[in-house]
Order: sequence, then structure tokens, then C-alpha cells
Amino acid sequence: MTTLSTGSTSSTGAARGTATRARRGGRPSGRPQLYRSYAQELALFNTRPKRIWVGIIVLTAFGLSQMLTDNHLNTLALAYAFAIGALGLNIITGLAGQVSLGHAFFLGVGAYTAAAISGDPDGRTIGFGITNILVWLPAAGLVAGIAGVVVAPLATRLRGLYLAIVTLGLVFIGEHLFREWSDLTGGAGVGRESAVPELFGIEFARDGDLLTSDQKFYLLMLVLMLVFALGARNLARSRTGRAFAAVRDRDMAAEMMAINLPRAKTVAFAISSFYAGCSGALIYSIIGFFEPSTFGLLLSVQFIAMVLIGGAGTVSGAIMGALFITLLPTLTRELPAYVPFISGQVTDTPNVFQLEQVLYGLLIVGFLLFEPRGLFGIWIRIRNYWKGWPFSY
Amino acid sequence: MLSARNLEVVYDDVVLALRGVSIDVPEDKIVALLGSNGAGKTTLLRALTGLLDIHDGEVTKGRVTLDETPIHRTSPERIVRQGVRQVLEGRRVFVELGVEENLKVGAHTARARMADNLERVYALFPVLGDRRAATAGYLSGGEQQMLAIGRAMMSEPRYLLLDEPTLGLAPRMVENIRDVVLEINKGGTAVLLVEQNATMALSIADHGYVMETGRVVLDKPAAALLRDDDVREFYLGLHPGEDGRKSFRDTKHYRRKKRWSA
Amino acid sequence: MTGPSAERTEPAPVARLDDVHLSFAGVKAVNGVSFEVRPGELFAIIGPNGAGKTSLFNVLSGVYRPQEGSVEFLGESILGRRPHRIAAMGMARTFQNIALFEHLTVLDNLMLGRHQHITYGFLQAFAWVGTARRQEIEHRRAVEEIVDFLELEQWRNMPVGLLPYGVQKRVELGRALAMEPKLLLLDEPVAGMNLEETEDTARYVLDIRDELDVPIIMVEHDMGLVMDLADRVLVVDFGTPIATGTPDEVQRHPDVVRAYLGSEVGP
Amino acid sequence: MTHFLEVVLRGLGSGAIYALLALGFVIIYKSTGVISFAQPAMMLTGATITSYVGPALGVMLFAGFSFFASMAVAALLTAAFALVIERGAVRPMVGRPAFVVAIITIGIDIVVRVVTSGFIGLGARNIPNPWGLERVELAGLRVQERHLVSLATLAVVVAVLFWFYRYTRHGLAMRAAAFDQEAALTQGVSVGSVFALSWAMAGALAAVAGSLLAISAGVDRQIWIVALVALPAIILGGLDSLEGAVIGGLAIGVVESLVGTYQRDYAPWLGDNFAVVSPYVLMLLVLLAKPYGIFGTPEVRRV
Amino acid sequence: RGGGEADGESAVSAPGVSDEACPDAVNADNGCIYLGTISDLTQGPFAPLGVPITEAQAAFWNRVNEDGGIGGYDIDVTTYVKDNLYNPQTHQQVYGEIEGDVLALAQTLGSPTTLAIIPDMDRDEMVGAPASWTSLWAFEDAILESGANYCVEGMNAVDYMVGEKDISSVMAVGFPGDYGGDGAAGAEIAAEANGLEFTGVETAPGQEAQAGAISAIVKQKPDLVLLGTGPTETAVIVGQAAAQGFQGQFIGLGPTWNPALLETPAAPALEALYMQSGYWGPFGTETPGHQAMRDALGEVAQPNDGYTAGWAWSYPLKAALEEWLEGDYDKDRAGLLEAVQSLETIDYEGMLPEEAGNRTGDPDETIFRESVLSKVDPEAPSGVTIVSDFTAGPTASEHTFDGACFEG
Ligand SMILES: Nc1ncnc2c1ncn2[C@@H]1O[C@H](COP(=O)(O)OP(=O)(O)OP(=O)(O)O)[C@@H](O)[C@H]1O
Ligand SMILES: Nc1ncnc2c1ncn2[C@@H]1O[C@H](COP(=O)(O)OP(=O)(O)OP(=O)(O)O)[C@@H](O)[C@H]1O
Ligand SMILES: [Mg+2]
Ligand SMILES: [Mg+2]
Repeated sequence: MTTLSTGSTSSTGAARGTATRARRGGRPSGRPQLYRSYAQELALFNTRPKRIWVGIIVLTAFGLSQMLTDNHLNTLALAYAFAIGALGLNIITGLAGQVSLGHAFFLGVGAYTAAAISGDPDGRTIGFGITNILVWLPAAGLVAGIAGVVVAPLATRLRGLYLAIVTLGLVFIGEHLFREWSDLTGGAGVGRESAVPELFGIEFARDGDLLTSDQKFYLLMLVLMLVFALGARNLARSRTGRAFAAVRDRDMAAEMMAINLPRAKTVAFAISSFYAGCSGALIYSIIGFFEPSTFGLLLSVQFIAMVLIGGAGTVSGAIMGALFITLLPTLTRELPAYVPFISGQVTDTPNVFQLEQVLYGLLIVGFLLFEPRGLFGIWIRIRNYWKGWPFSY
Repeated sequence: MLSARNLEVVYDDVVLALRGVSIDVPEDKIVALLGSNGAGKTTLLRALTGLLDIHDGEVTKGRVTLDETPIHRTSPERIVRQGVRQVLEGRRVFVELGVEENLKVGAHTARARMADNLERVYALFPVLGDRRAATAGYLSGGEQQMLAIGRAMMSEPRYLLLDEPTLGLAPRMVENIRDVVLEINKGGTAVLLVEQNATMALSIADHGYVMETGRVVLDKPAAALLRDDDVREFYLGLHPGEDGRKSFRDTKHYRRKKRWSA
Repeated sequence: MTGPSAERTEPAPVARLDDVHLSFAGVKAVNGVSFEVRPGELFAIIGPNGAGKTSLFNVLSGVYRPQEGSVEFLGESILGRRPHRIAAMGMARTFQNIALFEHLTVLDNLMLGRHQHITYGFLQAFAWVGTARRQEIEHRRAVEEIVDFLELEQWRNMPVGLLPYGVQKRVELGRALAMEPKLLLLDEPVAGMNLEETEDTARYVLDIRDELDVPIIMVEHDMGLVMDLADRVLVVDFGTPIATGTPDEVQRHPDVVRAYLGSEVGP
Repeated sequence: MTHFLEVVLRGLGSGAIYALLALGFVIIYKSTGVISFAQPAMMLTGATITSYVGPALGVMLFAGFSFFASMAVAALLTAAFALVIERGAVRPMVGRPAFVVAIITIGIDIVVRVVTSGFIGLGARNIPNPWGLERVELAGLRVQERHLVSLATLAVVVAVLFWFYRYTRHGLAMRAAAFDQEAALTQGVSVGSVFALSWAMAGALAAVAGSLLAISAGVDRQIWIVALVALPAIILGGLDSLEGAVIGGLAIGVVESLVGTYQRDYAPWLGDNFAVVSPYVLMLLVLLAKPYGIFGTPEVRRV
Repeated sequence: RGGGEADGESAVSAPGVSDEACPDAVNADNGCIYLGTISDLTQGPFAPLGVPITEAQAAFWNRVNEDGGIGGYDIDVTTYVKDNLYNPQTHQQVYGEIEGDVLALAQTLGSPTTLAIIPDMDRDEMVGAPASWTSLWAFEDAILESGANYCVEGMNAVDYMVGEKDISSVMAVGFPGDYGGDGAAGAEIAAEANGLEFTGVETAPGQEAQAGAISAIVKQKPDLVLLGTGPTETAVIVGQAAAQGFQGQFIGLGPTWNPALLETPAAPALEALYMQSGYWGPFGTETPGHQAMRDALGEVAQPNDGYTAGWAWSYPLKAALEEWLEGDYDKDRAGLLEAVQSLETIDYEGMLPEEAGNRTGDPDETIFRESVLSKVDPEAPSGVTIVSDFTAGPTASEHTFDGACFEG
């Protein structure tokens, strides 16, 4: 029941073409050639179109920092930070097949770790005043990763929805902990300042001479997301990633391929929580302030939605899903303006604010109904269409 | 009569799995359907029992009729109610239900005679009777196959479509299944038998079809098929001019050794 | 692949079961089975459905722990050892119901067979430079040789879930071979295959045994195949061994005929 | 001791409501393999309908009858509503991964809750009933009448469900459909109707639970949160077990009540609102011993 | 910075100020000042308050426009209304969406949510009226709060009971943090000052989550229970504690009350045991301000004190705009902020004393220390009528505020 993966078809088409080409070229001239062609085939962006497309997308992303308004940049920066968390959830859920609703908890652990490390030592909440992002970001990831290792034994005992709901329990228990530990978190209903982002003297939360605060955040998050995405992609195609996929598809057979199941699941949880912790630290460093009830069920669900809407199991799917879910409210806040006969009066029913929420729900439902394989599925569809064109089959 | 005419089936809007297939399963007869892996046998069965939909498949041309009424737009459970029953490839027992519970689900459309039918199935497959309370998922492969066939018999179908029923069965059990099929047929049920074990299938069938890549390439009475040279060579392993099967040790070693000895 | 030439000089059996008993809530799946597999041997186990053949494999690979008896592999007792440790010692198997990683490509499935031989950890995986990249390329080469051997070229980048049944069985065999096993367990390798594919598989099995010198235990209902290929055959019924010997010997054994063969329908 | 027993009884009273909710979750899970996160919205909707129907019915015969009558109407309407949702948004997903369907139910939940909240308005909507916060004396224990009403309703529901699953062919068909839809279809089981039936039953149960919940303080926009407490209940009992849902629901009600009452005195360091998370802690403890809950069916794993 | 740049020719160069008339303008010749609203309007826990507050503010500014607007401008509070779902992240995002289009915020609801935008507000020199009464706002210059805060309410409630009866123990039951926690902190200070025994019990939202609070009340039988919860929780706690024999007094902070509670089974208990604290007179009070509000709102479905709050909270911004446009200030946001800080009195039309609007000097001097107490009265429009008009108890009068109470 936990077959989430639709992404295994990734890169099939493109890679196949090159594989045969590489071998054909390699055979006559013997091994050295062959060596080189495997290396080429195993390269991440192994075809010209792939390289060109990735290049264009990345350049555009950087270019946006000069083209968009600060407010849009802020939203996109958040989306990128969320994408890091989605990449993490994708590792445990999309890749290793362990559905976790506990992501919000690990995000919280990361956010509080970073906030505590960089917080004001004289403030009303715990703080050590180390604002360098190179210190608090890895620390946030590590502490969350350790929390993941502590939770992992559950995953080795439980399966499917049992695991999902137990990790949901983790969120509730974590929320309780965050509420109660007000020295760290500022307490329920109040909250605390989040991590202070500073890197080599650049303060991200302040407008600078060259770049505004939002531009700086945008660029930072973009770079970090690309780094994390590259890591996730590499992981997926490595020995570890293959072992995760094996555990997901058939855990008993995986064991007889010499894969140590408890270890694989623990590593998956650790890595995924590491991503979550970093994501949590970054998200709230953009917002500047956060409160314990942030790390509730809703946040976990949003992450699951990102991974599923993107198309479970793929890196680009997770990123697309994160962008979709983070940008969706911005979209639904705009849409009601185009719906006639709907009241802007808050006391009327229906009103635009209700419509916003309804649209949010309906878009998610409609989207999955239309394309259950997610955004990635749509992409595959488009690609297949052009490949097969002009023949239908 | 259950028939397909010029049936064309497409999966996922792109994979053309059947390319104009026509077959007939007359009442009271056993029809064998042979063909290599991927020829489209299972697809044909799915088309006959309305299961294409859940595999993203679609009948794009041609039609399926039961006693002259088209049924290719009918829902699977209706088709079952009309007496056409398929035993899915790969057993597909409800692994978490008990043996007897599986059989009872099989009787979903024929509750009235459930007790009798249970006895009949237990008589055919005594192992199942011994283990009626056991969880089906823990049965051995062969036992699960028996359960799948038994489950289909629980509703006394008019047409029984068996997809590779002897897969993974011991020789004696294959014989057993052959007898069971014959007996079911004697009871008035027409059988469409999809088999890799061509010897067994043709030994009891009245008529046979051979499929290759989505087409029917041979369509002859079973006896005639048994004499067909191609069938003898490719499906029965009997080569012209040789008497009997040759040993697997003697199969050609072409291609081997190219890079392996390294 | 390195041939296990070391074993050839060693007279000791590769695997040995001694008086193994295994039962599940009322069912005696294995009842006092003993046998040993010698280096380079193709050992077959046959018996009626539910006789306990797959259970014997599961005992060997550590999935089931027998209530009584001893199990040895490469001279060590492996009783109670976890499956992944036994696999790492060099026991590879295929499964009666195909157990491939269906969303992965053929190549990835085969690379998973090499899991134990690839040594870099997940931290190196992130960066994909140095050891990780080198090892991937190196093991990819080993896998390509298996692709070549089993003639899987045309499928290598397809997700295995979409492949025809016969090809899937071949991939499974390939995955087991990729582990460079010291003992190979094949559970019904030709079930559901047509004649041509059965012939191909027979050829692969012989090659594996003869050229790679890997001892094999095979469970199979296709009597033609068993009788043609096996060096020795063990017959079990209701978990109890009823005969062991060369194919010819067991074929004539009256108990075997009664319990298992019947009048022999088959290709 | 009396006090303790009263606390336990109070727990059983709210536990009965959790149990009804849990039954809804389990019924959908048993036949579709999905946890429907739309159940909270169904509960809210059901309770809201009761709050509209109740006053419309007025007091017929006696006040309790009016309550049950309006609850029954709400159960039927909610069931019908659930059917529509199932047909429109869940049926097309037959055969898709369970988690995709689960996310769809979350989307549905958002939409339905927003719309229903519009009908609730800002405050709470009262449900006319004769019990309110009244108490009776039973064998020396003072018990709230509404708790007795909840327990009685649960008893009736359990009896009906037991009969349904035990003596009709649908019970088995529903389980079969959950395990393998294709195989169920080939048995002549109409998987579509199975889905529809289970959604309708779960919808009706949610409506009943919501109405009982609203006896004491009415229906407000936030009561849906209570439905989430049913999640640890079903895991505790075993996802696919009806008796597990009932026992799990009651157990969680009692534990919550006991923790709420005594934890401040005996373990204040756990924090003031520990009772709110106690169901999850209980669930975790049980699962450490039994990975499939108390009555859950272990997954069959074989090679 | 994106969004609506100010009009070049205009004398006023602040964002959100336009020479064009407002959409649906009352005075077609006036320019338009846009004010933003960020409130809890649908799914959040405080929607039952956010909705009437927002509606009352629309009515308030409409009345201002009907009186000719301010300094040649009509005020628009309906174009930029956003739902924050009571989520800091959403709050911050929608703030960013409207920041460039509005001059100031007519409403920013909630403490954690508002705290999330305070750095942004500082950067943008934005002024905003809050929709919460936490003592924290006294220490934020950009936040234009009105009336007593929860902490003062808690002190006054205790002092009042001490004056009425011979009590010896106080229990504060409420949500933790900026609201219940703030009131509890005040109650604790007052209990200490009066030599009373004090217990604090934190509780969580939801009908079924109150068992712990109820059993604590029933077991300890305090003479006074100060409630800092939502209306539903109030009904559950008061109703069930009474049903279990509790006879002490409950006093609820402002947001605990909703007239719909009188239709719940807890009504008799509430009538007998509950009093409501407030920052000004409830809906039906006879002051010119209240009257103007009732006239402006017309028939409302359920008159609750969210309306009263929305109306009263609007006066300071009105006074600030008048001061800014009429006085000698830079005509940009910084000037408006300056105008705000120079306010010594505000005309609340009798809803609050004028001096409650003092914003000059340090927080401890300007914090308003008088609150009102009402009793349940099913006949009154919002279900309560005043029993004790504006009073500052001894504790509140003497206390030195040097930070938010709940943080202390
Ligand atoms: N769900 C599906 N989606 C796409 N293609 C499919 C699907 N099912 C089958 N096919 C393709 O249709 C063709 C016919 O498959 P089918 O399963 O009918 O063959 P078969 O004759 O039953 O083979 P086997 O003997 O292996 O069971 C194959 O090429 C197969 O890859
Ligand atoms: N995990 C288990 N729990 C309960 N019973 C089991 C389990 N595994 C196997 N059995 C039972 O043990 C017996 C032997 O099963 P096994 O799978 O070993 O048979 P087999 O010889 O491989 O048969 P086949 O040829 O049909 O595959 C069967 O009766 C089966 O039901
Ligand atoms: Mg087939
Ligand atoms: Mg077997």
C-alpha cells in the first residue's frame, strides 16, 4: 500500500538512448573507451538537452532576483526553503517508502536548535549569540538528524499507516514539548525570534547597499536548495539510494541482497530529518519569528502534499511540489477577485476568504484527480507526447 | 457463446496490446489459448471480463459479446453475475483472509448454494479442506493456485477463464488440474485455458488458438494443432525427424563465452 | 567475477542441513531434513506443492529459524543469523514469486545485487566524487558483463515492473549472480516460462555451474529440466525426505512416483 | 474510590464518542485501505445538520426523542453527502496509492469544513436535548446523563455493525476489496458499491459522534479537532479491527480522563496539558509491545 | 519596492495615499487613504472575533467618510483585507502583499502573528492597531493599542473580588502565553499583593480538553477563578464545574465571552457564577460612541463584543490621521508615526476616557489601568451589563510595568 513511487521511470528515456550510443562507440576501441563512456553515462546531466535545460532554469532562477518585487522574492525564498524540507521527506517517503507524518517535528527541532544557537544571549529565550549560518545550519540539521535516529527504531517495527499515524503522534507530543519548554521556545501563544542569518558579515535580515534583504534571502535559499537538491539526487543514484528503493519495493528481498534493513531505515530517517532540520532553520530565519503551534499536523500534511503532488520519488518532483504548495495560497488569494458575485464582506457567506480556502482544497483535490502521478507525471506526459509526435501510438 | 471480434486494445493511450483479435468460446467446450510471454493472452482475458479499465487499458476497436450481447462496456462485477469468471494470473488470493473466507468471497454472487459448493471444492482439493482456517498468504505457491481455482468455482460460472492455472504446480497436481478442468467442463462450464504447458492444454481442449504479438496466428481444432509443425517445435519441443524431446543439456551454446571467461 | 577456485581444493560441503525441523502453528513444513551440497554441484529439491521446499530455502537464507537441527554454510553455523548477513557471506537466491524491485530499472536491480561489494557510505554518496564515483563505474562494468551474459541488453534501462514475465525471471537470476555468490538457490526458475525460455534458462544454469563453478540448489517442478541437469536430487513430501540420489535413481523410486510424479504430464 | 470510578465513567462517556469516530475510520480503512482525513469534516457537518434539524422538529413526544430523530436525519443526510464525495473525488482514484487518496481526503476536509463553518456562524450552535450537563446517581456514582446517552448509542451501533459484518456477505466483500481490488472484481464484488457503502456508513457514524459531542456545549467551528483523537484509538486497537476501534476509543477516553484529573497531582512535571497528548503516548506504548495494535491483523509477509 | 508608488504630484508621499477617490467613495472629491486589515477570518481559532472586529471597523471608517473624511481624504479599509488563519507565516506573507498599498494597518490580529511582522513594520515605519490586549503592546511604538491589557484586567478582577468578599484563594485557568498567561500573571501579582493563595492552571483549546482544569477547580475550590480561554471552553468549564458542585466566582477576561453561550446548557451556571471583565462597556452601553456604533452597524445577527472592540480600536488611528494630516508632520509614514507618538488624548466618544489615549512618555506612564466588570444579563444585547464601571484597583495602580507581564 505504500508504493508511492512513480518516479522510477525518471530519466529512463533519455538515459537509454545514450547508453546504447555509448556502448556502440566504446566497443571497438577497447576498455579505456568503455570506461569513459560509463563515466559519461553515469554523469548527472548526461545529455545535451538536459544540460541546456538545467542551465536555463538555474540561470533564470538567479535572474529572477533582479526582476521580481521583494515581496515575490520573499515568497519564493520561502518556497525554496520549504523545498529543502520536501526533498528530505522525499528521501524517507518517496525513496525509502516509509510514510512519515512526523516531518513537522523535525522541522521544529531544527528551527529551535538554530534559533537557540544564534539567539540573543540576553533575550528572554535561550540564546548563544552565534549568528554565523555556517554554524547554526549544520547544527540544526545534525540535532534533527539525531532526533531522527532516535525515532527510527519505530520505523523498523511498524509498517504503512501504522508508522504514519505513530509519527503523527510524534508531532503532537513534540508540539506539547515545544509549548511547555518555554525557555527555549518562548511558550505557546508567544513564540520567539528565529535564527539570525549572517554569513561572513553579510546580514541577510537587513537591506544592504547592493541587494535588499529579500534579494539576499532569495539568493541564499536558491543556492542552498540547489546544493541540497544535488545532494539528494546523488544520494538517490548511489548505493544508499538504491538500498532505500529496495527497502521500499520489497523489504524481504532487500534483506537477501545483503541490505541491513534496520540500518537502512535509520540512515533514511537520519538523512531525511537532517534535511528537515535545515529546512526548519531556514524557513523561520526568513520569517523571523515563530511559535510552537507552527509545528503541528498541518505543516506535516503540507509536506506530504508537496511530495505527492510533485510526484513521489523524484528530486525535481519534490521541488515542483514545494513550489506549488507554497505558492498556492498566494494564487488563491488572487483568484477570488476574478469570481463575480462573491462578497468581500467578512460577515457574508460565502465570501472571498472562504472561497480562498475552498479553492486551496479544490485545487489539491482536482490536481491529484487529474494527474495522480503529480507534476512530474505531467512533465512525463508532455515529454512522451512530443516524443511520439505525430503518431499517437 | 463468448466471443471477441477484431478486438484492438490500447494501454495508457500508447501501448497497442491487441491488434484485431477474434476468438470464440462456445458453450460446453474447452478452448486452449497458447502464446509466448507478452503475446497478449492476459490482455485478451481482461477484455473479456471488463478488467481493462483498472489497468488503464481500453478497447479501441472491435467488440466482445456474450450470447450476441456486447459486454465490453459492462462492469466486471456484472460480467461475473452473467456467469463469466476469470482466474487471475499469479493466484491473487486474498492473502490476509483465511482459506474458507477466500472461498466465501468467491461465492459473493451465489450465496444460496454456498455450502454445497464449499464441499465440492474441498472434495477436489482436500488440502484446502485441511487448512480451511489457515491464513491464505501462508499457503505454499501451489496451494494458493488451488485456492484461486476453487474460489472461482464457488459461483458455478458458465464460462471459466483460467490464466496459467498450472504455473508452479507439481506434475501430479498438473494432472489433477487437468482432471478438474475436464470435470468442470462436464458440469456444463465452458473453459478458456491460457497455458504455457501446451501438452496439457491441447490434450483436453476442443479447439486451440495461438497468439503472437497481439494477433491470433493459428486457429485450429486442438487435434490439428497437435499435428502442426510449428506448434510441435515451439510449444511441445518436438522436432521434426526426432522422436521425443531432446535433453536440455544439448541446447545450443551459441553466443556464450563471448566475454564471460574473463 | 572471481571463480571460487579456493573451494575446489576443499572437500568440505558448501552447505549442510542436519535434521532440520520447522513448523508453523500446527503445520510441519520441514520435518527432519538433512542434506549437503558439495562444491560445484547442481543439487535439486523436488516434491509436491506445500512439501516444504521453499521453506528449506527460507531456512538456508535466514528468513525462518528452524526449531531443531543445524544449518551450516561455508563451514560456519548460520543458525539465527540475520538474512542480510547470510547474503553477505555469499548466498544468493531467486524467488518463487518474483521479488524484483519493480520500480527500479534492470541495471539498478543488478547493481543492488552488488550492494555488499560496494563499500562507500552515504556521506560520500552526497558528493559523488572520488570513491563513490569510481566504485559506481567499476561495479557498473561488472553488471554490464552480466547483462551481456543473460542477454538483457535491450531491457537494461526499463523499470523491471514493465517487463515480460520471462525476462523478469532472467533479471532475477542476474541479480543473484551479481552478488558473486558462493551458493546459488533457484526457486522454480522456469515456472511460467515457455519452452524457448526454459531452454535459455537451462543453458544459463549450466554455464553458471560449469564455468563459474558456483554450486546451485534448484527447486523445480519441470521434471525434464531437473532430470536433465541435476547431479543429485532430494525428494521431500510433507516436509519429510523420501529419497535422495541421482535423477535416475529417484525417478524410479516408487514413493516418488506415487507422491509426486503421477503419470507425468509435461513437456 | 467513588471519585476514581466517576472519573473512569466520564472517560468512558467521551471514549464512546471516540469509539464511534474510530469505527468510521476503520470501516473506510477496511474496505478501501485508506484513512479518510475527511472524517473530521463529516463530523462537523453531521453535528451542524443536527443543530438545524433539531429545532425544526420541535419537541416531539419528549425531548430525547427529538434529539435522536434529528440525529438520525443528520446521519442519513451526512451519509448521502459522503456518498456524493466518494463518487466524485474518491472513486476515480480506485487503485491509486493509498496516500494519494489520503491527501485528496485532506483537500475535501478543508473544503467541507470551510463551507460548513459558514453555516455554523461565529458562535456555537446549540443542539436541543434534555440532558445538557444534568447528572444522575447510579449505584452511588454521580454520572452525567450525556455520557450514558453516548454509551447507549455506542452499544446500539456496535450491535448493528456486528450483525452486518457477521451475517451479510458485504462484510467479507468489503475486506476483500481492500486487499486486492482486481481480485475482488473477479469475484463479482462491486468494488464501487463497497466503497460507497463504507463511506456512507462512516459518514453516518461521524454525524452521530458529532451530535453526541455537541450535547454539552453546542457545535462550534473547532470541534472537528476531536475527531483526530480517534486516530490513536484506531492504531491502538488495530487499524482494521472494529472491536479494536471500540476498545481503543474507550481506552483512550478513560486514559485521557484519568490523566487530566490526576496528572497535575502526581506528575506535574509533564506539563499542564499533558492529557491532550496522553492518547498518543498510550498509543506509542501499546505499539512498542504490539506493532499491529491490540486486534490488528499482521501483514502477511512471505517470499 | 513593488506595489503602489505614491503619486508624484501629491503633497502626501506615503504609500497607500492616493489623490484618486476610493472605490465606492462616499466623497467623490476626496483622495483616498488605504488601510490594511490582517485578521482571522475563516479557519483560525479567533475567527469568531476577527469577523465582527473587521466588520465594525468597516462601519467605523464609513462613518468617518460620511462625516467628510479626514483632511480631504476618504479612508478605505475594505480593499486590502487579508485572512491570516492565525498563522505567523501567513500573516507575514500577506503583510508583504499589501505593505506597499496601504498607509497603515487598521487591524493586525493576534500576538504571535503580529510579532512576526514587527521587524517588517519597523523597517517600513508602519503603524498598526492590534486586535488583542496583551501587555506586550505597551512596549511596541508602532502598535496602537486601546484600553487596559489582560494583565491589568487580571489584577483588577482580583482586587474587585477582594473588595466585595472575604476571599482567600485565586486560580487562573487559561491558555498559556500572551492572552491567558498574561491575565494569569496579573492575577498572580494581585493575589500576592493581597496575600491570597494563587494557583495557575494552563489548559488547551477544545471541549474535551478541559477535564484537567475542571477537576483542579472542583478539587481546590478557589474563591475566585480567572478564566482566560475561548467562549466554548468557558461554557464547558463553568458548566461542568458547577454541575460538580463548585460554587465560587468566575471572572472571564474579555475574549471568554460570547452571547451565544446563553443558549448552551451551561447558561444557568453562567448566570449564577460568571462575571465578565472588559476594556470598555459591552455592546449595549449608553455612551455616544456605543450609540454611534449601534447606529452604524444597524441590525446585526448576533450583537457581540467583537463589534465593540473593532469600533473602539479604531479611534486612535483616526486621531493619528487627523493629527498627521492637519499638523506639521512629514507627509510620509515616518511623519504618521511621529504624529502617533505625540498623541496625549484621544476622543473615544465616551467609550474610554480621553486620557486612555496618551501615547507620550514611557510605557509605565501610559498604560491604561482601568477596566470594567459586567454580569450576565440575558436581556442585554450582548448578554452582559456593567456592574462596575471603569476602575483601577490598587494593585494595577501601583504596579510598575517594565515588560510584558506573561514574560515575567
Ligand atoms: N497495464 C499495462 N500497461 C501497459 N502495457 C501493458 C499492461 N499490461 C500489459 N501490457 C503490455 O501488453 C502486452 C501483452 O501483455 P499480456 O500481459 O497480455 O501478455 P501475456 O500473453 O499474458 O503474457 P504472459 O504469458 O507473460 O502472461 C505486453 O507487451 C505488455 O507489456
Ligand atoms: N510463514 C508461514 N506461516 C505459516 N505456514 C507456512 C509459512 N510458510 C510456509 N508455510 C506452510 O508450510 C508448508 C510448506 O510451504 P512451502 O512454501 O515451503 O512449500 P513448497 O514446497 O515450496 O510448495 P510449492 O511447490 O507449492 O511452492 C505449506 O503448507 C505452507 O502453508
Ligand atoms: Mg499473461
Ligand atoms: Mg515453493
